Amino acid sequence: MKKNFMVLLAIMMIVLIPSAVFAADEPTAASNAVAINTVWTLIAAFLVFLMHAGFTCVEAGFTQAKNTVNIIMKNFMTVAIGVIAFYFIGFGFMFGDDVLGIIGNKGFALIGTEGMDFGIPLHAYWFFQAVFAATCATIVSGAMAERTKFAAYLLFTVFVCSITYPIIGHWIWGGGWLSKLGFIDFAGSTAVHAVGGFSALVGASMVGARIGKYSPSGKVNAIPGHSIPLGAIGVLLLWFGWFGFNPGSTISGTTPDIASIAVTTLLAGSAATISSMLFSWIKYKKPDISLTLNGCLAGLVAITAGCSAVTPNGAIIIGLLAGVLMIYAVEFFDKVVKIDDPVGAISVHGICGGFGTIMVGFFAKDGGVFYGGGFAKLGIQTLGFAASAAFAVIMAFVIFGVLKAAMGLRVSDEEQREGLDIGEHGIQAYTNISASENFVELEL
Amino acid sequence: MKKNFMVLLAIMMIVLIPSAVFAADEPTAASNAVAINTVWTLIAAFLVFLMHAGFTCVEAGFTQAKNTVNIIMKNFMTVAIGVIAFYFIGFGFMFGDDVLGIIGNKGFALIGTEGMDFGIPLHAYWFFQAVFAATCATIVSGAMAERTKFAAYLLFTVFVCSITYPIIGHWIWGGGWLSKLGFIDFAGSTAVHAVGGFSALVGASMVGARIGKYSPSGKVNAIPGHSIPLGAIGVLLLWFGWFGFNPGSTISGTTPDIASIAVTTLLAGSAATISSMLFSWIKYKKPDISLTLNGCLAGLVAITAGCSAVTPNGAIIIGLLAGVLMIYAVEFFDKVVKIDDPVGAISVHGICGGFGTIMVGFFAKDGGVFYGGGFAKLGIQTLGFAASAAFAVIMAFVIFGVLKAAMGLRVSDEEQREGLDIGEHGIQAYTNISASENFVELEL
Amino acid sequence: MKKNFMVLLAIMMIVLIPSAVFAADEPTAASNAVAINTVWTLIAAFLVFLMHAGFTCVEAGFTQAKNTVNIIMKNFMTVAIGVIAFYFIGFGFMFGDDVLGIIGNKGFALIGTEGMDFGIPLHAYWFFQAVFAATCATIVSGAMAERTKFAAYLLFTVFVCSITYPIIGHWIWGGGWLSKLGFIDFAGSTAVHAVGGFSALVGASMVGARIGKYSPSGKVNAIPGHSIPLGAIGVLLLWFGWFGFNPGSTISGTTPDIASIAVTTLLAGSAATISSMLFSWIKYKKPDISLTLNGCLAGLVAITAGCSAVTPNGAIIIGLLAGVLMIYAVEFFDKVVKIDDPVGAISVHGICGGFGTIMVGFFAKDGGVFYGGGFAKLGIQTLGFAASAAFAVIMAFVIFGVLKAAMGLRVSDEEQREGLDIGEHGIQAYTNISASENFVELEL
Amino acid sequence: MKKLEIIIRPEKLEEVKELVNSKGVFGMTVSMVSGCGLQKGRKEIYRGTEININLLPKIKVEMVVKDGAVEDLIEGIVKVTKTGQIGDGKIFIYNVEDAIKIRTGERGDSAL
Amino acid sequence: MKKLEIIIRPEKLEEVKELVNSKGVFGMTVSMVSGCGLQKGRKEIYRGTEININLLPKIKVEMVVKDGAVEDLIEGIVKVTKTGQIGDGKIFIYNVEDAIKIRTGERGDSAL
Amino acid sequence: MKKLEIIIRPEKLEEVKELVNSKGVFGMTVSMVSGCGLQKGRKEIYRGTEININLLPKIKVEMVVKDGAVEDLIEGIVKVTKTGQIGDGKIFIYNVEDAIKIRTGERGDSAL
Ligand SMILES: Nc1ncnc2c1ncn2[C@@H]1O[C@H](COP(=O)(O)OP(=O)(O)O)[C@@H](O)[C@H]1O
Ligand SMILES: Nc1ncnc2c1ncn2[C@@H]1O[C@H](COP(=O)(O)OP(=O)(O)O)[C@@H](O)[C@H]1O
Ligand SMILES: Nc1ncnc2c1ncn2[C@@H]1O[C@H](COP(=O)(O)OP(=O)(O)O)[C@@H](O)[C@H]1O
Repeated sequence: MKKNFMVLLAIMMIVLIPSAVFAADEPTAASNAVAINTVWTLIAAFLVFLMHAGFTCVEAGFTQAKNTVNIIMKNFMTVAIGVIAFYFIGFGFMFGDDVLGIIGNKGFALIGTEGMDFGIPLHAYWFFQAVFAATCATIVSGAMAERTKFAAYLLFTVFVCSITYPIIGHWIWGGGWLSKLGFIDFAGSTAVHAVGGFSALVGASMVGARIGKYSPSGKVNAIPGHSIPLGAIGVLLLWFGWFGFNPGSTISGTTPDIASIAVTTLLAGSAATISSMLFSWIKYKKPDISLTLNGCLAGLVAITAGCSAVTPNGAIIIGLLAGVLMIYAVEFFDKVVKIDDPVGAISVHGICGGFGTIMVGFFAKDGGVFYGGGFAKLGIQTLGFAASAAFAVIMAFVIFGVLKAAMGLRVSDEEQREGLDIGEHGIQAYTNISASENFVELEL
Repeated sequence: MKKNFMVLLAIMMIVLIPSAVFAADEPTAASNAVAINTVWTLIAAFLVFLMHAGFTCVEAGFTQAKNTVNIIMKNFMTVAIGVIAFYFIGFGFMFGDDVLGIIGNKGFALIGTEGMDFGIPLHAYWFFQAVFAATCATIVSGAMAERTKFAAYLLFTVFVCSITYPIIGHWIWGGGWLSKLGFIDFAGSTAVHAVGGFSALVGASMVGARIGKYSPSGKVNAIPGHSIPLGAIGVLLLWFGWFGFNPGSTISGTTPDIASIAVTTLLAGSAATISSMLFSWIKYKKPDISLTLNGCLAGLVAITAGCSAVTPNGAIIIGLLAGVLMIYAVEFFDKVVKIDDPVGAISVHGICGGFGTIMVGFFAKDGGVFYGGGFAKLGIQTLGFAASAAFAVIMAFVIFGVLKAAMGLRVSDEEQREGLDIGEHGIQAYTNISASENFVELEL
Repeated sequence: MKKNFMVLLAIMMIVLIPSAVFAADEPTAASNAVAINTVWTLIAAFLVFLMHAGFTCVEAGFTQAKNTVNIIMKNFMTVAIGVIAFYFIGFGFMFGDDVLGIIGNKGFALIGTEGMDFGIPLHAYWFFQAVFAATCATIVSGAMAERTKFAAYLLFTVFVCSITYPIIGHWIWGGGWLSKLGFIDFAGSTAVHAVGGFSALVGASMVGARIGKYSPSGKVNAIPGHSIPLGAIGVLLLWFGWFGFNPGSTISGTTPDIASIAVTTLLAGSAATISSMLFSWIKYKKPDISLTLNGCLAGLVAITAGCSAVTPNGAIIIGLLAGVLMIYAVEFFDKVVKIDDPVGAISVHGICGGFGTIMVGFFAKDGGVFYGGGFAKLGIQTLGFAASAAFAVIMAFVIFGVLKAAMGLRVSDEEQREGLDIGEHGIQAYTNISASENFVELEL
Repeated sequence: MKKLEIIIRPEKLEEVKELVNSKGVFGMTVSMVSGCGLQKGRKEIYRGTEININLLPKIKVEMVVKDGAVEDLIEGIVKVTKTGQIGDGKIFIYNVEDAIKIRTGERGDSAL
Repeated sequence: MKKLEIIIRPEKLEEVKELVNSKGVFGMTVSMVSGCGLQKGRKEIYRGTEININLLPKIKVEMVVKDGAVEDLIEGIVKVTKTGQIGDGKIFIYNVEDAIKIRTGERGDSAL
Repeated sequence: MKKLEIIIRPEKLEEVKELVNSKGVFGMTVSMVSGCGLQKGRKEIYRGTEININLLPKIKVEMVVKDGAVEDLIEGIVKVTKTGQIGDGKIFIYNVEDAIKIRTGERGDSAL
């Protein structure tokens, strides 16, 4: 990502040559450097792509068996739709020439991209950005799981990947007003996670809670996910993918930053895993696996903004705090505001995304409060997060509002009880018996 | 892959130095370029390796629980046997010195490889080719699932990886007659997928349909797979692996082609996912997850031949068409010719592999019909596909014919009803209860 | 890994420049070489990280459903705890300046690392080592599965990743006495696998067998794992990760060794898969999937020591032997010494780790018995393995002994019968029904 | 002693449990079953081919109670499980000759 | 009213369903069970150790029918489920004291 | 003929099987059920929210035997399945009007 001008300048200083000079004839040190950066960026992007498998597993594992086909379809279609929407529309808004600090204006369907220079071949840069874009939308699917109409969700995805995410992305990484202010969101605690999480907040509250989540008496009920192994595989795949998400956001393999970013990412995830496990153990008497898995993600989300700006020790502290904060956030949404979020997406991505962004103001080696940098950076970080979250909320409100009016967001109660797999897709996720000449299908 | 002479020449022009010059002393730009190419090729090969996990999940998910151990064993053994067969025999036939345009003659067990130059260390090249080879055989296991003898399948795998695939591979990538004609099959829509798919066609028809698939009255019955989540994880792993399969087939990380190939691969997969979902929605009233997952693979198979030759828009169109074509093909084989293919391998790999190969004749930026290149390329593409498919069909016919005569291809009806897991491996895939001092095994 | 001085010297000769010279200004051939090595090492480390997903799946799949949450938590926490323990303590012991050939003395929490030079940025080197460290501890969790207290296991992990593994690692790779002797353990058949496996041996015997494993009459009972697909996915992920584990241990992408190591790793795994399948087929009448999957791992463990020192043919032979040896070892521990090891970790990692280490003495192209090198190397290999295993056994004995006295290692019989998921974590891995307004939880 | 065998919609189980508790009946045994009756299932399409799903998921609740408790329970259960749509289920009543409480060896009504 | 409790091989369920439909009986409840009898299961080997699997998967079909329908049904069921190999299964017949159709509250024969 | 319906703890199944074999009874049908009784389940916490798990896993064993075999079996079963803790389970006894062995068509006692 272009991140901000400074990073961009740095990259350009390193590269010093137009990316077109890609080993046309004999390899040179310069062409090799471009090749290294390209290879690195692509491989990182492949890992980010695999995060979609991670999201799919997490969301399927943490919801009920009767809605598994539906949640898988949502995640799977998000990749496909997100990429195509970003190709035709999103990329241009995000990385086209800046208009008033707010939006980009070219590069739609990769047309008119001559003169765009990202230090690596345009297609490599585009590829990385495209797989990134879809992760933002997919966050929403988890929070709205088990009761949202499939068609409504798909349309929402089109808008997020075409408009919401690209505009905020432009502000932060595309040369827009936040990047000019020096806002630091290295790999997207705000741009991806908080935007996804706050969109999810709006979506989950507009679609309403699942039947049975809140008893008429106000009692809060738990609705356990159907497969912890699926959820755990998902978290491990996400963590793996995060090593593409964060270190890959350098768009450069020739900077030693890739190593220190990998280290902060690993440490923050580990620290958050430990703190959420211990905290759930103390608070609920037993170490809770579902909160521990969420805790890991919380730490990863939180370090994403500052992964290149903080020290390893800073990463550990941010991780430790995020793991605990997430548990409070889950309780808060579940029991106080009563917004039903089956997988904890709002807390993990929205709250910890914001938290991580603001923590950069404290922990940035360069300019953070704890390093004697005063409060300027902290202010900018807070502003950047607040503005992005607000915009995401407004956009989600408008998009879901229109969809609700036009087609409704919520499936019928009967469909919800029977499961969205039957209702929306006419098939179940698991088939237990099937034997004999005349095929037997038992609905057990 | 060597692909064809032109690509080979291009690589050699870039490298310009024997691969032995691999940073013996101080690194030079030339030695670094070789290192970059090697690193890229190996990592791509690792991703291709992971496709075997993808195939395993897809085929297990889309078949019945009682045959899960068997299908996993088939996929798993295919890797092991495929690699060893390719080591001792296949590689030599594929990449040894050309004999009459038809077959290679050396490099068996990596002996006599002095003088072979692939621009990167021989072992890196070999490794990439070896993991590729096994993917071809594994396609067959899906189409013949749930009724084929384990031993017969294993022997077939030995032959495919030693003979069928290497010979066709020689024609296309090893300097054989098709590569001399200028046939374009960049990463193997024909060499891997169509060869696998058409072998599967022969295998599935020779082994006969599963009991219960076709009622005596001619009614076609559906036999749903036992786990959609497993199938979906498999498709996502395959897509991930495809980013090694296609961009890695450059055998070079110093060419900007790796980026554009990644882009066409991503776009074609996405477009096909969307078109198959929409088409199944229209045709069957609900978006069908199993066809959508297959649709994604159909798009990926189709773009594999032309991934480096077409534009992003071309990739989208090829993907859109492949997604729809695959659904018609599945219906055709299922209901018209009545060849029982539990996972849709024939349609996805065979039909869409051929389709993608031929589409290069239309969409190749350089020489395609739609780019004013006339029909020459189209003719060569069609010929190349037809010849390869025909050879695969003949070979499969001979190998399966001999195996059928010698040992039989099909398990007994009783074993099929009970499940191949018990019959062939004496164990079930899932065990539900197990408790108590005296171990309890309930067969539920 | 530094491996031994010779490798270190070689790397330094190649690099010839302090790693700080990382493209500060314009890229040079030297800075590009460092970048290539860094990119390679990081990506390899990411693959090693994914092995934790592999271990999780294997161990969960091969144990009972009622203990699935527990085994997942153990594996997952091992990553987090292992990384943090290695950060604060382990790395310093392993790679700090050598003290008497036995232990390192600095680098704790990455403090005092100026002057340490590993040819690539310190953080990249550290990251690779940290994800490695956790794999050693995770081996133990499998062997002690289904009856060990969660808290006791976690504490053990802290010690292994802080003390046992780093000290042995120092001997072998950190400049300690074994590395001075010329002991070859390229990627850790001994340092990681045998250490893990022999610690597991002690742990499994101290915690005792699972209820029902051995009848009072002495009969040995089988307790099948609950999900073969999970186990198989795990093995494929592990194999994939091994391509980071072995070739990545070069810490260099500019050496052609990465290719030949990938080849030996692939061939040994394949050969062992085949030999264990065939041997189980002969011995037990049917090809056993669980032994075949273990067989693959056995071959990979065995080649890990010599992956860079043996020929492809040597790798095949080592793999073939390991696949068979493992089956005998499993029977030996299961039926003769009666140590209950649910996943076969002792045989796979302990026995085949030792076997592979010693085989280097026979098969090393340079100095092996079969290459006319006499018995010196063989002696050193045997000594190195024996000393490391002995130290691991002693440490495990002490640590588990203290833990047993202080808090007990084993859960109550009642908890074991009901399952550790309920007992330790208060939740089950799979939830089948959940429907209706008033949430329904059926314990089926 | 009588056994009530109650076939209900899965989502009604919780209400039955509450009702039964409120009536002072403590023991019951629950299982997952599939059933068909007037409710004839539905058609699904898998990869373009129709499947008739004619067995739908139901819950079977078995409860052995004293003779005198039967009528009151039936009334209560019908009340909470009735939706008026086909597929609501059935209650079947059987005679139980004897019951043994394994823990104590008690028999007859006192075993319940 | 009588209850037929029919234990069959899993692969025979579809045929039983068809038969029963053709006889004008509409309601039935099906569950997955495991059974043993003369059919003694099989030995398996897991990692070199023998396991006796002596419970094999069966399907239990429960059908409450009018007294008059019993004999005809039994005859039909035996015909479609018999293979002559051990493991074919059993039919047990119980008396049902009453039946209630939850949807309507009807009782007795008219509840079926 | 009588049917014994035996609800036990899952871990006791193996012992029941052995006992029953030793008594010369060969046929039985086993299913997984959930039950509650005096044993009231437990509380779990999922993501900070309490869940009442009040149905615990049990095994149901059904055995149709000759009238004369009943008492002896009951005694044996109680002996092997009793732990004295609540949750041990129950045995219910029903009358069976007839039995048919599908394989042979035999009826009555000789069908068992
Ligand atoms: N005669 C019967 N014998 C056994 N079970 C029956 C019988 N009739 C109905 N059932 C069970 O009751 C359930 C509901 O019956 P159904 O006829 O669909 O609804 P309703 O009783 O409301 O008309 C069925 O799914 C089946 O499990
Ligand atoms: N006495 C019995 N009580 C309950 N179930 C029985 C009894 N005898 C047999 N069964 C059930 O019938 C099934 C078939 O019985 P089996 O004796 O194996 O075959 P067959 O009746 O053909 O000789 C068993 O698996 C079991 O589920
Ligand atoms: N009245 C009953 N009707 C049906 N099943 C019952 C009844 N009472 C108990 N059960 C079954 O027996 C099991 C054990 O009963 P419980 O009361 O918990 O233990 P105990 O009988 O040892 O006091 C229950 O879980 C339930 O499945």
